Amino acid sequence: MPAQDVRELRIVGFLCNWCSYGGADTAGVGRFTQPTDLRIIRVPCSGRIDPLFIVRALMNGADGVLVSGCHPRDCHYAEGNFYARRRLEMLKRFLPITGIDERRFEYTWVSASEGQRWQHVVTEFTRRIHELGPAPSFNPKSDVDWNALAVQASQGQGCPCHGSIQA
Amino acid sequence: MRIGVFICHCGSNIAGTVDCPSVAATALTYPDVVFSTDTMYACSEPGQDAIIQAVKDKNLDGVVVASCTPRMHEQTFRRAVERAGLNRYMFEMANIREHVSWIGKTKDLNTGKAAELVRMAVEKLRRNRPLMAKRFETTKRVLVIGGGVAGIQAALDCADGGQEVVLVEREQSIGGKMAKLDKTFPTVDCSSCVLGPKMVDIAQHPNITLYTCAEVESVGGYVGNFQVTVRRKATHVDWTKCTGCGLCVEKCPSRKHPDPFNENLCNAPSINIPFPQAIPKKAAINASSCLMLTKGKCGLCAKVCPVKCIDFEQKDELVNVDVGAIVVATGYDLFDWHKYPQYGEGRYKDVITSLQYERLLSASGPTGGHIKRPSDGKEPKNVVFIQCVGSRDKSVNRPYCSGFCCMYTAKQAILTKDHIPDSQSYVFYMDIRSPGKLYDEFVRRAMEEYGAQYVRGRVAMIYPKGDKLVVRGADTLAGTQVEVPADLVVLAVGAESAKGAVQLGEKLRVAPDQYGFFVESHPKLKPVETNTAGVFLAGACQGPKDIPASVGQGSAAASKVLGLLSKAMLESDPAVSRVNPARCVGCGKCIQTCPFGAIKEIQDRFGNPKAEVIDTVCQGCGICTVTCPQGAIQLEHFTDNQILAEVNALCPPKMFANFE
Amino acid sequence: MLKVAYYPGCSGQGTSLEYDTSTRAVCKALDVELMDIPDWSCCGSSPAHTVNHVLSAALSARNLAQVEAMGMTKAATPCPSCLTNLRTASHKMDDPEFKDKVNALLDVPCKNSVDTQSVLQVLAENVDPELIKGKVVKPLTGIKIACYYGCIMNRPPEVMRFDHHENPMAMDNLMALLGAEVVPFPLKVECCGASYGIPRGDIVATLSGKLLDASRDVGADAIVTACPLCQMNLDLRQGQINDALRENFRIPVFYYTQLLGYALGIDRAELGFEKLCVDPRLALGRIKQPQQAM
Amino acid sequence: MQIFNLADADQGFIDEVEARSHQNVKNCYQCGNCTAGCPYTFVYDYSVSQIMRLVQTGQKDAILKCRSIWLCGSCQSCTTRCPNKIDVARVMDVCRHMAREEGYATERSVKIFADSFLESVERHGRAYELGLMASYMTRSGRVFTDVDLAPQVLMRGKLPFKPHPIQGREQVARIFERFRKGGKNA
Repeated sequence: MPAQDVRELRIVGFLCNWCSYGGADTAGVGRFTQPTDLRIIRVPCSGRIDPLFIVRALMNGADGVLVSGCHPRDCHYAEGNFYARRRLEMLKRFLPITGIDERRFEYTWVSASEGQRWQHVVTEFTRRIHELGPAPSFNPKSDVDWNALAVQASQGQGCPCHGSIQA
Repeated sequence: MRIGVFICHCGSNIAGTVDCPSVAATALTYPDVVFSTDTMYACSEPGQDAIIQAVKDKNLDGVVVASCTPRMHEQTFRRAVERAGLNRYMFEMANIREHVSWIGKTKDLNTGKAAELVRMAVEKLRRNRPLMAKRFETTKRVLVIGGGVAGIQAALDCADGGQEVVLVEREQSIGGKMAKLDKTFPTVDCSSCVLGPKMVDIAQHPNITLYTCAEVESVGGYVGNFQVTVRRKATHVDWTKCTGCGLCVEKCPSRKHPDPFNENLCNAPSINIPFPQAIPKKAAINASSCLMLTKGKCGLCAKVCPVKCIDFEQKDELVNVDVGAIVVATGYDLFDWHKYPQYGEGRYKDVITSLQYERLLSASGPTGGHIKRPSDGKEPKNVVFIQCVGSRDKSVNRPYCSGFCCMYTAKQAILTKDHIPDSQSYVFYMDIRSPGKLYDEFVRRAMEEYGAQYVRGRVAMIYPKGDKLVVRGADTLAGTQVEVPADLVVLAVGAESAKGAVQLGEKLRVAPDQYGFFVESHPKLKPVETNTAGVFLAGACQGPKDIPASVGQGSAAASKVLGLLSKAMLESDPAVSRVNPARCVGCGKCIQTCPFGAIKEIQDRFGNPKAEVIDTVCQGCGICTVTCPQGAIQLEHFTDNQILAEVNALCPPKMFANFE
Repeated sequence: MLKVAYYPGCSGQGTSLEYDTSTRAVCKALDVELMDIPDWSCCGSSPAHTVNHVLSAALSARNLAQVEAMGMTKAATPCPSCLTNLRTASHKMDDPEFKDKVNALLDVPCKNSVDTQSVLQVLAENVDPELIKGKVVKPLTGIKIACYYGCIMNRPPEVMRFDHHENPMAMDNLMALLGAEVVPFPLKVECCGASYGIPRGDIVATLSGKLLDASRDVGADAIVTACPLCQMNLDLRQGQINDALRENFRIPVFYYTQLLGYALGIDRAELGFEKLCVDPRLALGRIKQPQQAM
Repeated sequence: MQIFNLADADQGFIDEVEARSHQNVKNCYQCGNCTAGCPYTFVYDYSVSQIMRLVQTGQKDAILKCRSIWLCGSCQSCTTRCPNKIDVARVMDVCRHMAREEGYATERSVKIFADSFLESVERHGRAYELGLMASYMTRSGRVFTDVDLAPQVLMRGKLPFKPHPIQGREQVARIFERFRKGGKNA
């Protein structure tokens, strides 16, 4: 795995406690070797993940953000991951507008028993981030087309965090 | 704040690939950390004592332990800090075993990662605040849903433990699938002789109220305080008067609808008592076939009834019950084998299910215990059993093993030989799954003593030839195709979730898995709990199970109920959402999104709408926190500030990007 | 009037000439216009797909491209073997990579826009049964028929998308509509031995022998089929089967279009009963003469 | 009986069969349903489920040499009934393709029949049944094949004496030509 040989990059993970965090534990118990770049933040449910957290991490210089929750229909809280999916899908479309390469953000579903799948997800995502290289330093003045943002806003697409969840 | 950090070696599990002392040294440079050390086994008694001692000696008000996953020992350490006099929420854990030492090979990188995880934990802990659990009273009554053997066991154990029990059963009698069986494996003892006395106990127990022909209509409330509405369906017989004498059953002239208790092998009268040992032994009218109710003429039963209990005007009745805990024991249904068109889709009368075969074997069944095949009533000589019909088959969306079919098939092969000594049984199987006490010996007996011919392979098709059914299968051990001219084919149909399970799950807020079986709280350590506090599972509603396992789970669920209700007061988890009324604008979005109905609308003293969290119902998912456009509702212990502090610990904010 | 591009198949020019002529005749009678695909070529049949899937698909795709050139999107063939090849080619060409490989072999690329159906499916799904019933002049009352579909007209269901893969009923329903007594035939979709008649006659003798045996068991006066290969194996080779199995089968094997044409009163010359090897007269004689109209 | 060394499993072979058939042979759990339904089992040397097993264990030689892959009639019984939704008939086909490519022809008459058929199609654009028979008899040396049927067939005008060459037969011939140039990657 090349990630071991080169400088570590900053990858932040947001994992739901019940499935994906457990899946990462299962991967550990199975000794499924993974690149070390990822740091995991535990949240109760993927529905707890505010897109703001992800944007904040990326703006603060994270090279990649990985979100993982329970498989659809398998949520510990019945439907949290459905909310998550809608929010994160929206965020994915929103990121390019802010000048952030949307490939630096990914979300996936991993259950508590899928240790091997977790290993695969981490390895692949880390490989992707290393291919993209370190994130360019975030400079709102140059990187963002503020006009495009303004147009976007005037068309009423709204905030990525909250626009998507109106039932 | 004064924080102490403990880096666990976990023997060599962590220390093998993480430089623990170095992590401890780095931790000392983090803000508010006044004490940091490494320890061999933090979870051991001396390890915990050391933490307690350090809290006292160093006057700590927060503790970070870097060790294994919090899913393993978070509770352990929370209790330890509580013993040290701190609030249990003034504790954070960094997972440097499963997420670091076990998955990374390079010690330098692992050590750096471990230090950063500790830093995240410290930053989060700096924003923690003590949380207090709320205490509340409970209703000392249990609802058991489902009167099969698992529900019967749970009800009896709860009742014996001194709790009031309400047992709700959809069918006319309790007993479930077990009541339909002839004999049980591996002892070949009579099913109704074993179950019968327990059913009578249910009827006679002073603590048990039994509602049959009844279903749960709605469930509200929360652990300790559920409000349940039960719909008692109209039976058109006043059960307070009915003596179960059976006169009406004898006289009923309408006998054209199939008898569900006998698996539709024969017809039943429109007013019926399903079987002699039925509990309660009361008659009920089938409204869809009763001549009086469908055509308005007959009424013979009402004329002959000696106690005048027939009531054609009877309507459904709703009963409200308050309970403190609920046991779900709704069992399973048989797979619909018509999904296998190669088995004839019902065109061949002598292809029957295993449960129909039980009725043919049973002395109380339609043939009086003589095996007669449905087409012509002849006694079969060649009986073919086909296993895994609707089990372990992705193409019909049933990839799981139903678990008990191997065993009941062996039993049926043995009973076939007992009933018809010159018969020959053939069992088509894929693998024999018999991991139970005396189970494999039993299967061997079917082969060795009773001469059942076991053939390893599936059956591709059944087709009629003369008055026989030719079963064409594979014998993969011989490596070829085989054919058996059979007189009777018995399909060992698998188990699937009970009809209506998903809808019931919605009412109870218990999630079904993708096959409709209810999901337990933890597959190993919480097998009868659900993720809804106060709701427990017993029997095959959680997954296919045989009788011993169902009974075991019934007792296990009962013990959980008794444990729960033995407490005078219950405590709620304080890590729930909390509304800041000053920021709440009363938009109600949180109320809409909450999957648990844990948020209600109230009015403040100026009459403005506000949201309020019902602590005992909130499960702490935090969906509302993200939903709130005002940031007014925050999930305690996982607030925006706490999570952002972790993000900032990993990705330090730059000057221009400071949005706070 | 329904128009479909028509692919007769090679055997329709030779061993199953009567299937082709009777198909054309009944379609005409039932207002289904069969537009011959100009200059159609062999679909590859079973030998092609046993050699290579791309080659096989290309041989079929040439014909699909010809249909596209006609400006049509729906084609029909009487022959299940051709049907399988044409449909499988379409199915596999849903994968763009595979489609590119196929088109690399062709002069005129195939867009894969044609849905090919059996003539049976066209009749079963597009012609009102009442219309057929109304046109029956000689009901098949009195004859007992076993409908044999062959192995590939309905299988695998994901590709063929017609009727039922274990118990197809389209022909049963049609024959019942014509007044015949349809006996339940348990081996409707069992294989007859396919194209092994020539290289391995023993296989056909065994497999087709089972079918003849089963049809005798259920008391059929005749077998009705929709497949030239099945018909040839059961009819032309019935003598060989009798020799190999020491049997004495004399079961006529009709194409369903022949009996349909018979019931519709179509000129016998177009139905080609004389081309059948097992004499069908006894079986046809069981059909009761219709009562004269009032 | 042949003894297999499982350690000699030819992974390349397994991979190739999987890639060319688009099937995951590891999904097979050896229930035998394919064998149970297969009408051709009585002439096979390995049953279908055994073929699947041999593919799983990478026994390339045993498969490419075997008789069964040539005798499969592609009747789709196995594919239709497989509980794991494996297109077994396609796996059989692919094994036969590979056997052909490596020069095996264990069931020679079947191979010759297919070759004769395709030759006829290549030459005339359509299958010319009488010519095909003649070609088959010459190539296989089985000159008496089906002669007993000749009177019936000829009397009933079932076999035209002349082929029906089509105008586009060059187009068809070019399909074969390009196929040969592209080799098995076509």
